[in-house]
Amino acid sequence: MVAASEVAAEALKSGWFLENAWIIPIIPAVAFALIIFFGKRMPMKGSEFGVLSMLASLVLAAGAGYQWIQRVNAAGEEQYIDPVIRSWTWWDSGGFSFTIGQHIDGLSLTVLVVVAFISSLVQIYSLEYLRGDRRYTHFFAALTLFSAGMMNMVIADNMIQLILGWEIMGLCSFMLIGHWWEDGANSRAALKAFFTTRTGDIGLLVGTSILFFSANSWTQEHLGVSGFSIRGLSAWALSGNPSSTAITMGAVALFVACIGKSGQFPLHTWLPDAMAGPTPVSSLLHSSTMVVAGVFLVARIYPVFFEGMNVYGTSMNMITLIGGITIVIAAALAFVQNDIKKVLAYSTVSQLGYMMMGLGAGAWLPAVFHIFTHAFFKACLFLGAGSVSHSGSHHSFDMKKDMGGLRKYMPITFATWVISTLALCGVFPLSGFFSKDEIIDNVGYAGYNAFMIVGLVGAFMTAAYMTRATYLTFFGTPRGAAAGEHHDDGHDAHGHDDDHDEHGHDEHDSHDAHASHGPHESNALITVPLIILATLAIGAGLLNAVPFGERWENMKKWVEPRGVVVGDADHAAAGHSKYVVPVAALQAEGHYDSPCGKETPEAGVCYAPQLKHAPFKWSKAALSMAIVFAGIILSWLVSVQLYTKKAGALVGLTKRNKLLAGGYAFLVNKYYLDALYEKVIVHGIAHPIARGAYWINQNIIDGIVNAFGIVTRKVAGWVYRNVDQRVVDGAVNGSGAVARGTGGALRPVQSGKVNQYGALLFAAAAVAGLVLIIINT
Amino acid sequence: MLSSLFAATDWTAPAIDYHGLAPEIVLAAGICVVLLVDLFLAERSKWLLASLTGFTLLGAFIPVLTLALDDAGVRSMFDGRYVIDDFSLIMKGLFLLVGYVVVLLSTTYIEEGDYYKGEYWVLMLTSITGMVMMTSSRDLISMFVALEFLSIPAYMLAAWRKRDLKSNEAGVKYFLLGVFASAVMLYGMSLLYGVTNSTMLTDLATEIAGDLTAVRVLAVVFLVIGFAFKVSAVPFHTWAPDTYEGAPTPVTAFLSVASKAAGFVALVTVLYVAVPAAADVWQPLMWVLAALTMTVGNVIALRQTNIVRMLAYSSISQGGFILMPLAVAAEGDASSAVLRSVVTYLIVYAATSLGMFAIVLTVSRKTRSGEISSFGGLFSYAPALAALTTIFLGSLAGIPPLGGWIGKFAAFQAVLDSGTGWGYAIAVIGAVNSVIAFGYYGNVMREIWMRPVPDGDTTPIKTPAPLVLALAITGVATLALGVLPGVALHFGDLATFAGAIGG
Amino acid sequence: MDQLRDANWVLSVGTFLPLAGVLVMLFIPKAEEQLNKAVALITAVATLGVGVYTLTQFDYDRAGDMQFVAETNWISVIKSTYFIGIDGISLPLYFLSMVITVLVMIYSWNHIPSPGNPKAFLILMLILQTGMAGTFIAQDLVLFFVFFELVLLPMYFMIGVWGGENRQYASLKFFLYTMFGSALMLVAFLALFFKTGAESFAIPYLVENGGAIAKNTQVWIFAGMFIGFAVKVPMFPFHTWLPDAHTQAPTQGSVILAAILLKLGTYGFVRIAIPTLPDAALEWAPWIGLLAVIGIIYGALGCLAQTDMKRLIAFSSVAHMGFVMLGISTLTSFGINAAVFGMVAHGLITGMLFFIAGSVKERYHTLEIAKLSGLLKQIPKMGWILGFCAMASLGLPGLAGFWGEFPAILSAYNPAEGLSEELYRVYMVVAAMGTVLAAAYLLWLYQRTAFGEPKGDAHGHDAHGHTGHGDEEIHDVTMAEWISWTPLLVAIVLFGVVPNLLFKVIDPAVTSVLASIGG
Amino acid sequence: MLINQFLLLGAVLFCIGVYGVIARRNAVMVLMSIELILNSVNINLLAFALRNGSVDGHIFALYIIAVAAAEVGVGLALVLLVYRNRRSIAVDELSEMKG
Repeated sequence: MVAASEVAAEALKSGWFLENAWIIPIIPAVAFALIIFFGKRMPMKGSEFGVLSMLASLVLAAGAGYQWIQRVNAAGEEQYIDPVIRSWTWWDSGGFSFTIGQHIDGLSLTVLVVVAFISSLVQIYSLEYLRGDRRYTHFFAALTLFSAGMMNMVIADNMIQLILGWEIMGLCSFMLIGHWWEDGANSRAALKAFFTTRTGDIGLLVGTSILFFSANSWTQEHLGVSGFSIRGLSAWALSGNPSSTAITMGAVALFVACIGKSGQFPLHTWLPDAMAGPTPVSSLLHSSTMVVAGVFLVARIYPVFFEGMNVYGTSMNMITLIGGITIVIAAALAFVQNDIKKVLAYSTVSQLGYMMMGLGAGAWLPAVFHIFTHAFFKACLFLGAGSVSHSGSHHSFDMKKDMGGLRKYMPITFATWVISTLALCGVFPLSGFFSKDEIIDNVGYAGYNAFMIVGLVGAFMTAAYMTRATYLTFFGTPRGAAAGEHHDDGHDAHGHDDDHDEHGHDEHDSHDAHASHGPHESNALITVPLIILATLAIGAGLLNAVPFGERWENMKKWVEPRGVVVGDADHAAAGHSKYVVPVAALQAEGHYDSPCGKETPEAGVCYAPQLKHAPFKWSKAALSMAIVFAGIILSWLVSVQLYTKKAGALVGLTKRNKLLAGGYAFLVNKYYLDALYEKVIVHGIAHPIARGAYWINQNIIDGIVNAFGIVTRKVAGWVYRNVDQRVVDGAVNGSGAVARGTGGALRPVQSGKVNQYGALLFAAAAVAGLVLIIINT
Repeated sequence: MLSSLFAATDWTAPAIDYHGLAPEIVLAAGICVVLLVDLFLAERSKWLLASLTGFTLLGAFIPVLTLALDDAGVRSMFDGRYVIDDFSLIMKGLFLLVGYVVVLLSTTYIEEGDYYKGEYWVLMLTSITGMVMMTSSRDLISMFVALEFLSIPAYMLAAWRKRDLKSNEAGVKYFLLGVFASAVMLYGMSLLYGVTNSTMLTDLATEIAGDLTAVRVLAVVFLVIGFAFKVSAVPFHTWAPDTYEGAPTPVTAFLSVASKAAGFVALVTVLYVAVPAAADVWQPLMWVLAALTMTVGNVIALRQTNIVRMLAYSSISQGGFILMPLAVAAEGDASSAVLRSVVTYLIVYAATSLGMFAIVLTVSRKTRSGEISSFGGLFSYAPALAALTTIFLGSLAGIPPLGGWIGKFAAFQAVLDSGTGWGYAIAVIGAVNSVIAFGYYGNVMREIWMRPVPDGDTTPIKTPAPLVLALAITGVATLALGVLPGVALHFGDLATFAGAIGG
Repeated sequence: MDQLRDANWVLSVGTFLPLAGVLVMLFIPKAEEQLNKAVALITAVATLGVGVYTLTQFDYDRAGDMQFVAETNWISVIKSTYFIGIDGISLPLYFLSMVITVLVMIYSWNHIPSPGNPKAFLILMLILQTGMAGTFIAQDLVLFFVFFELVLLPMYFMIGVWGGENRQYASLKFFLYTMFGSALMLVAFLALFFKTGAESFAIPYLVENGGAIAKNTQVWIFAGMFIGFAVKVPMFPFHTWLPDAHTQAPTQGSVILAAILLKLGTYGFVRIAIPTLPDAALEWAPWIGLLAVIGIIYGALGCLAQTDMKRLIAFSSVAHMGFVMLGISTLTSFGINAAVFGMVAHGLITGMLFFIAGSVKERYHTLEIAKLSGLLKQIPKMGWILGFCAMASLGLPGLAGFWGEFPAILSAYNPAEGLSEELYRVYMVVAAMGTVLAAAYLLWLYQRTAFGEPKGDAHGHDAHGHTGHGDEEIHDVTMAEWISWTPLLVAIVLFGVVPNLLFKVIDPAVTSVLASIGG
Repeated sequence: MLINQFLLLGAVLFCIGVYGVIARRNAVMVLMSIELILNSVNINLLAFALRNGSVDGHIFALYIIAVAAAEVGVGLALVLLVYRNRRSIAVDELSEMKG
């Protein structure tokens, strides 16, 4: 395959960064080792290794990205852009050979850049946020290894390697979420996160096996690669060779893994608990890396899902369904959270729902693009929340107890937060708009109308709950720690807080200092990343600004694999991409037909299905904008009335002062409004639904997840006690007892009496004689 | 018919091969010498007798060697009634060596006892002489005589501690049952003589070959039972535990090894030379006896608390393993393998079992107790003895690479060689038994290694020289036979009967 | 299978060198503890040296063939010869046994369990080493049997004398179980011997002629071997000796037991049972597979039910060996490769876990999970090592455990010709669930022991039982522990990252082993 | 000639002897019962010898008689020993050891 890439290099522009992208995950891996072995002795306790490795891989990733763009621009308009694949034999067994290598294309580079970028920022941020933590070094080690795992998964050229990265991430998430494991709650959360994702991984193992054995012979024959190879699987899926059951089973199995990893319904319950980890961890895991792994997997071997789930074929499939449900459920849950991080967590889940729904509906590019944009503003939000708790609310995350009115104290945090929030809500022209709106748009365009509605509802709810969170945090009157009080119930409410103080910090007192002289802005190490991220949250969308016309759709050009027939098999096997089928020029609706996906190519192979693209219409955009703003405004008013307005205070005043009668009346009316808002809208509609959803979530779904564990343990106990110890082991010991018993039973024969001995002797002789006589004569 | 009597008047002396009879002659001479010397020996110098006996046995071993070395082939006397072939030579050698080891075991024991010393050695020698004769006897009469020759002194040895009730009891039981059994056997012999008109085994073989009438069957059964008693096969074993427990320990060793071996020699001789044609009669009998013997011996042994009694039962079940292959002795080409396995087993069993008795003697010198629990913590104060004990027990349990395993291996191999369903069945029974057996062997090991010393008395054991020598011989033999099983198997392979099936 | 006879002294020396050490030690008085230890250690290291030499001289291009073959008369009467050789399957296990012995020796330097007496302890260990190494190189059934049994007594005493409270029961159980199996195994061997014409006990010969035996006969013979090996593995339902033995055995005993002894069974399947009786293997495979997956789930459940750390690890062995047996039961070279890899990986990882368990016990005087907590705070290094091993054990990719586990599952997707694919796919799914349970019990263990606040009372309270330990402070990993652990840890990572190191050696051998059943 | 009568006599004697061994408590009586069996054997042998006209039977019988004498000697000695130690010769009291 090394040869392959060289041939490809003739056909397409390539470069050092592209050819050697495999180094990218190596760097953090090495850094991890360095931190483990030398970290403690380094001046910065090993964190420098982490940060530097992240920056280094960021540079490499950026370089590779740049060269990729060169490669694409140099190539023909509808030519298929070969990914830069290099692979080396890793191990071979029983006639199968397994490779390890790189599969670099637009998708992997996009995610790669994002991961490297976010990781770098998060690590820088952590320098301040975790300063003095007792396991500072371990933290950075885990963080670095985590990024290594993610990057390895992203560049993986085959499923095994992908699983490798996938599992390493799982492990690191365990270590990171449980970072403050002195508190049982945290370690339990870590356990739950790992265990839930691991449960999903059954699907990963099974699905990989199914696909491997179904595809291997075909891929070996046509492409000369194993049935694990991403490229091979993609081509095989679209070749019309696979049996529908096999590929469907495979796709479903793999998707189960994605559900677990990407916190989709019903396996999403681990994600909010995972907020027990330090905030940087939350922002890294839940903005750009771990949770998008599932989405990435679907996008990575999209043809398998495309065929297996029969995208475009029906009005609903498993992916869209799960995605859609997740959007609404999670959004509803976000309403009733008081922990700011949990709000963000649920919001993440809901956004992941968008991505999944998009993928399920064939909106591949918007989904991937949403990964891209979402990473920035969600990371920014998490870090913002962290900044608030770090400097504003004395390590509390409770919006109702310890926040409010913080905009005055921490303007930068506030500004970045608001920007990101708007981006998340999808307000034009912030980045969120270009991705999210596209998803909704394409979903509808592909004929999944029901899910488009879901998407819009989701947009509304998103806007609403984010506004609520924003209001509670930054507006209104300061409460609790935000007001400078240092009350303990504020801590007890937050498990890791205490341990954090006890074991975590050498600077324990300095934090008390924070609290004593009240909230203040965080220092540069925290704010700079915020600013950078906020900037990107504004601008990132322009990379694929569909509304501004064709030439703005760079992402589509660079990232989306082109669904064209490539070469014929043997050439393809040589990695030599030949542009065979003349593809009709783009129609207005951005959709030209090609054999890929719809029906199977006569000669040659496809690496990607031909996807539809919804033409942009301002009308639709306006509609969704309206919905979003409606959500924001409504939620704002409700929040004001709920959390700030103290109408009662004015009543007494008007009693004394007649001059203010009009105002009184107005206020009374307003008061009616309050009643209206509160009684009808809030308590009548929103809360019951939301609380109901939450109740179900906690008691049913989460209950099931936990109950499963408990039941298993119970069953285990029973089996062990009764089956193992009684039956199986009992049988063994029993046989021994029987032997002894017989011994005891036989001993009376040995009575010690000569006569009886003689009798026995002769009787035996006589019997033997008789029997034998009868037998023989 | 009187004429036939008178016809025997012109009598010519039969040619006697004195080289062939040398071992017996040496032994006889030794007996007389010991008797005479005993008369003139002062009480304090009786120890001479022990060494005298020992030298007699070794002396008798020399002609066995010379006979083995010169390749005159099979020597036969009295027109085939007394034969010296490989089988008999090997067994003679075994008996003499076993006798020597037993002498070693007895020396100190006898010295320290306050009973007659001279008689002990005489009886011992006499009994061994009987065994040595047994190996060559190929005639009902000579077999009977040899049997009594080896038994009657044994009765007296068993009761030798004459003021000890247990010893008396042991003697009486052994005597009464022994005589009873041989009487039954004699009845069988008489019937055999009746139907075949000869007492020569080879003649019997040819005569019996015909159809099996009831009387012939009965005759064969009784005949076999007489020897089954000697090898203490269940259900003719009842005397063994009591006698073994009651008799002086060296005597027990002697009985459980030498006289048992003699019983097997007789049994094998009869089955192979005299009544091979009646295989349909004795194969099933052997099968049942073997199965019963292994199993019953094992399960009862599990319950024993007295080490000697435990060993008695264990030796019973070991006898079962020796019987096992005889159950298929006449199946096709198995007979040679069977004979080989029997001889092999007897050799390794002799070495191991004697060693175990030597251990018991040594330890009981300190503990003055026959309880298994008295072995507690042996490892902590006498590691060497503990290690040896472990070796012997392991060998009895048949764990490679200790001697015992090759015996069991050969037995299994012989049984499976027949390839019959019966063969497989008994093999599985044997396999299971070999596991059960470890139940009590392991129990002793546990006492030795893992239990505390009962009375906390950890003074080291003083082992007298003869016992040390005995332990050394048996220990080395056990290990060597295990690591180089070829040796034992080779002897087993040599041991073939002149003119018998598979011979 | 043609054979390379050059340098045929290597294996014999490597196998019997320990006995030379034993001889020397016999003449060293018991009191000279240091001297005894030194001699034992030197012997072990020398043996390892021979092992390394073997590694260097091994012709890896012909890993499928028997190498260093030596053959001389042994028991000519029963046509059994002293016939030894080594190929790609034996080599890793053979070498592993040597490594483990050395490491255990080092560990024993200052960890002789009560009631002390290092002389006897180490002598037993050396004898054990001979038995283990011999089993892996024996090419003659009788020889194999002898070595196979040779390990019994030393282990019996190791458990029984130096073990925990309930040691006597455990040791006897271990012994009787194994002996029962091997007795039937012996019968099966002999039957095989005669059914192939009573010509030779040499495995290659039997492999050639075993296939000719009538199928029903094969099935019965296989049954005998199956019991013999399955007890050793141990497979459900023959496993109940294992938890007791492991729990009661001293650390060194557990390590050797887990790392090597269990492998004797699986090795027997691969080396003897399957190639000599191909038809029977096909008949039995589904049942073996069934028992294997039952074992996987069952062992995992057993783990979840445990309150004792060591016992939990012991039960995990049942589950892991289930994966190995599943791989074997597919009868494909792919599956058996996975199985052999799994043997090695399990040896390294579980051995390591037992080391840790032993050291924890030594520090806290208890292995009650409920009483342990916050290891990471009191002894962070050991805590992290425990975490590392737990991760490796639950089959984390990039660590050795994964390559035994995942390929085994994979191979179950399409078993050899003549085996029901549907059935095996069910097995595959069940086994995959097993991996989750594995994660469950191991992380649960880790969370409860390593995380949280240390429970001072557990240690203090328990210390009253052990007077003199009461006021000692808990120290982290010691030098001896580092020395004896590092190689294992390195190997776990190494084989995890570069699995081909092993697969390259194993693969050809497995292929040639399966030649007889055309697998 | 009428060999069957001899054989019958032998068989009867044999049975009586066996009965005696099993039933009698007195050691001496047991001993005598055994002698009966031996004598039944002798009768058999002589009868057969006469029928077959061979001399082996007679010789065998002579040997048996001689050995029997020896046995009786030993037997009585043992009985005497027991009597001296426990003032009784009831064999069923000899059950120190059992099980």
